[in-house]
Amino acid sequence: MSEYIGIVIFFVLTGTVTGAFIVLASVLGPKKPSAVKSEAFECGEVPFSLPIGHVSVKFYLTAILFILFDVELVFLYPWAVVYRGLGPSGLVEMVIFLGILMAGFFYAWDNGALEWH
Amino acid sequence: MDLAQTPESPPREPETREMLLNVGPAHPAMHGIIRIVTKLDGEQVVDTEVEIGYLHRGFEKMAETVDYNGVIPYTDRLNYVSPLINNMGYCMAVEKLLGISVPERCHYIRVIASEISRITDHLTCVGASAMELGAFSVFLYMIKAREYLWELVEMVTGARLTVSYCRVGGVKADLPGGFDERCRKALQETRKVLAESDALLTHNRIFVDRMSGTGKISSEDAISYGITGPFLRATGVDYDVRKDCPYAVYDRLQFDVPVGTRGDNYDRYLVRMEEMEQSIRIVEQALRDIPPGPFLAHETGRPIPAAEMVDEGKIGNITAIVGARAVTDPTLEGAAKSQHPNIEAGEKRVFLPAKEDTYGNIEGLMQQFKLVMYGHGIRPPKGEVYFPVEGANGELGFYIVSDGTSSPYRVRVRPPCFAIMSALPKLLIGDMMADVTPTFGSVNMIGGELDR
Amino acid sequence: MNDAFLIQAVKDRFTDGVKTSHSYRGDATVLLGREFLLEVARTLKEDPIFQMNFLMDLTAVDFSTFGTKRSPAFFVNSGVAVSPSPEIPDQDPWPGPPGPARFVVVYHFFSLPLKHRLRLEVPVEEADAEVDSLSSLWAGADWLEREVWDMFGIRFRGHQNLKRILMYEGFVGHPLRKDYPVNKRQPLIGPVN
Amino acid sequence: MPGTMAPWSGIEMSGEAGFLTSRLDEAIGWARKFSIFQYPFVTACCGMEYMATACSHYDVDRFGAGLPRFSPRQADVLFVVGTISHKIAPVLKRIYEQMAEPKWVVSFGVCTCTGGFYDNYATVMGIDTIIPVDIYIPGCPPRPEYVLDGLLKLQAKIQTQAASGERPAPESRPEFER
Repeated sequence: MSEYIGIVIFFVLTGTVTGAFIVLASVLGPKKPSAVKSEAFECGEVPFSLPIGHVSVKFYLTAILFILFDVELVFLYPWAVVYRGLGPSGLVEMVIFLGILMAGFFYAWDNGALEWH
Repeated sequence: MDLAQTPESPPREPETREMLLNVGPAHPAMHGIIRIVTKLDGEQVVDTEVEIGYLHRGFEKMAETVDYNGVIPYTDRLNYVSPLINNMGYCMAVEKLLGISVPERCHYIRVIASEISRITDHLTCVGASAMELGAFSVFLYMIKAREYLWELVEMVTGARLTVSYCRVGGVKADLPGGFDERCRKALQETRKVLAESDALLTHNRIFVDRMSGTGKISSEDAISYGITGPFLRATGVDYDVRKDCPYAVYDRLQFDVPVGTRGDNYDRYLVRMEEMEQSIRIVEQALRDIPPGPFLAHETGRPIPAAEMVDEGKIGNITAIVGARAVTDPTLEGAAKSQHPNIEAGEKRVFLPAKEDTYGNIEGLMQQFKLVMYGHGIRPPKGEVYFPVEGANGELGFYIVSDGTSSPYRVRVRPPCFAIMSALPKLLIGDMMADVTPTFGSVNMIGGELDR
Repeated sequence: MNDAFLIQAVKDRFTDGVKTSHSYRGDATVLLGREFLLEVARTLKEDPIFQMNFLMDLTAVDFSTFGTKRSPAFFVNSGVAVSPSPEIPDQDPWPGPPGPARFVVVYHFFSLPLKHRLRLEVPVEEADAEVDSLSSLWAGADWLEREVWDMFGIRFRGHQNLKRILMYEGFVGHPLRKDYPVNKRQPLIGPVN
Repeated sequence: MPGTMAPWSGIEMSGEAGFLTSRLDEAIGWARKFSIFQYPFVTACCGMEYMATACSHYDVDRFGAGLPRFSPRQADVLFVVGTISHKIAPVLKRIYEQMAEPKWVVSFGVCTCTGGFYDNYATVMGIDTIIPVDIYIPGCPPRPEYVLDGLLKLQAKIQTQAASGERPAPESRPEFER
């Protein structure tokens, strides 16, 4: 239990500091809500239309690719921590793991998923 | 519901609506108040409509209410980043209307002032568009360089930005003492800053990727839109008013005109950086060839302070002031009679006399009265004239119609960045939303000159 | 090609179209009838003699109060009339404002290959202030014509979207006309001060 | 009253200043004063002088106001820089209304204070006809030193203001009473 004390203190500290800022800001800051103030800021003009409804599929594609490869990187961190203990077999497994994912990346790249047009 | 059995209607095309977006007057990433209504398909700009006029201050209407020298403060708020070029353009147009020409040294002073002003314009333009692409440090360096040049301009004209230094028929005052070596030192510093910025930007992966290939325009389109200046030269056409219709002493100075090839943002950036180098070269040549400054004319009569002479004259004590020569406070503007032969066109009905004459003798006083009183002033003959000058964004033309009275009848400014802005839809369509910022940065739109 | 040849070349082509011409202070100027404008502009652009590939500037001048404005040279309180200093004499005087028409639309052309400039002046009556649009020949004319419409109220036939460019939509009147007072304000918001 | 200096003198006022400012108000005023996020609403030539003030030579960052925020949501002070024409006036008013409380307005340059020498059909003669203004910086354009002086006066005004944002009544000036 004792080795987790560091993380607990860290979370407690961040929680109190951010909480303090939010509370102080909402308590001390004067509030004068108005109709215009709640509208979207579009360079000082009345916005034509709020972007509800369908959004171009290209955004979705890019977002999914990002999540995919971001999660892949997350697996590297724990591996890097215990890397010494795993010996050569750990390295081979990780290379295979990365190889499979890189194949997917090259397939996407080759298909032009990263290009915008 | 059985998923395998799809409804008979064909699979619906994923219907995406274009989004109308205001890249509006107060846009976080653009220095300049115009409103671009863009129709976006995702990130792609499909169609744009540009709306200007947010800084229309009625220059041409105000120019009709003041006299000829009164228009000069309005002209240096046209392209307020290079004010001296507007001053010179307007004054040369009126001088062409009057048919007078200024002495040699005054031409050199005007060339030096215009080129220093052109460097400050390019510094501000490249610095601000680099800042909008994230290169904040280049902006700080370039504004630091601009401060050196503004100190120089302040030393000559007295103001940093709204200088009103030129007069019809000459300039307000001669170059101050010690201007040469301070000017060389300032240009040396500017060269250092240009080298630094060049190292920071020219081969910077991000900067090159965002600038090259965006905002392209072909030279035929550019000519058809009437675009001139660095914008046109970046497309490969080497039209420069200083070379093709030389004025002042530009034909005696050696400088070359940088020309790009592809006509995109990166070429415009390179053309502007090279033009700054050429302007420094011009200023150094002009400093070398400028004719000598004020000479001490041989003055007769014992000097007495002008105020004392006036008082004596008022009480009729003529014997005290006969054969005397009025001397005025040297800090009085227009004093130093020795400067005048160099900076004025010698036409009595156009240029104010030296203060020693104004307070010293009746001819000077009458000349001052005839020029300063309301309704008198400079009265050029009836006529119309067009005089083009190479502004920082292109050909800056002044078309003046005079009806013989002391205030101009019509002053029309041909704004160089007006033509570039009319081509903006052609530059933006097809690019991505993120390319609007570098394209608009390299257009170098100046509100005062665009909307007048 | 200097001004005299330029004017002569234009005259040969359009003998009836050209009313008068002069080269005051070296600016070659041709006064043209309204109906010949599009034709002359097209030849100026395409004809190898002129090759005017730049439409540099397009503006208008309101000559309604030309020469009538008496500059006040007397002093109101003392009533002493001091005649203003005489005009600076002029060797080759200007042949006067173009025609009795109130407006004149002024075009400035420039040829890059041949390095010469020409100014076309087209007088336009106030009753039907309308001229052919050159936006089909030069793309730059589009915005320049919108500004002349905004400031002077001269319409351009054949222009795609002729609407105000400098002033806002709700503005009534054309500010650069001589009869529009300088500080007659029509604010969108805020008091009329 | 002892110890009270005019708010625009730039010298902090002590606690018992004639209107109720508690220790907390003073502390908040002090905190707000040195962390001004400014929204530069730049239109015309004063913008060049604003650039010079914000950059390294005359560095406005020494007074804590160095961070321009180009969105009204994150800004405290609206710097109106340059001529305001009738066409842009509604945009300025809308941006002012969209700014979060507590907010201040600085009118930078004579065109915003009174309209300058553009007294014609196109210019708003002074932006205080459309939005309330706290500090007027005259000059065409004002030299960077004037701008910094204006900023100091604004900081003095922020210091003496209560945390809730409402301002002390303007002190009476009998000589200006009509």
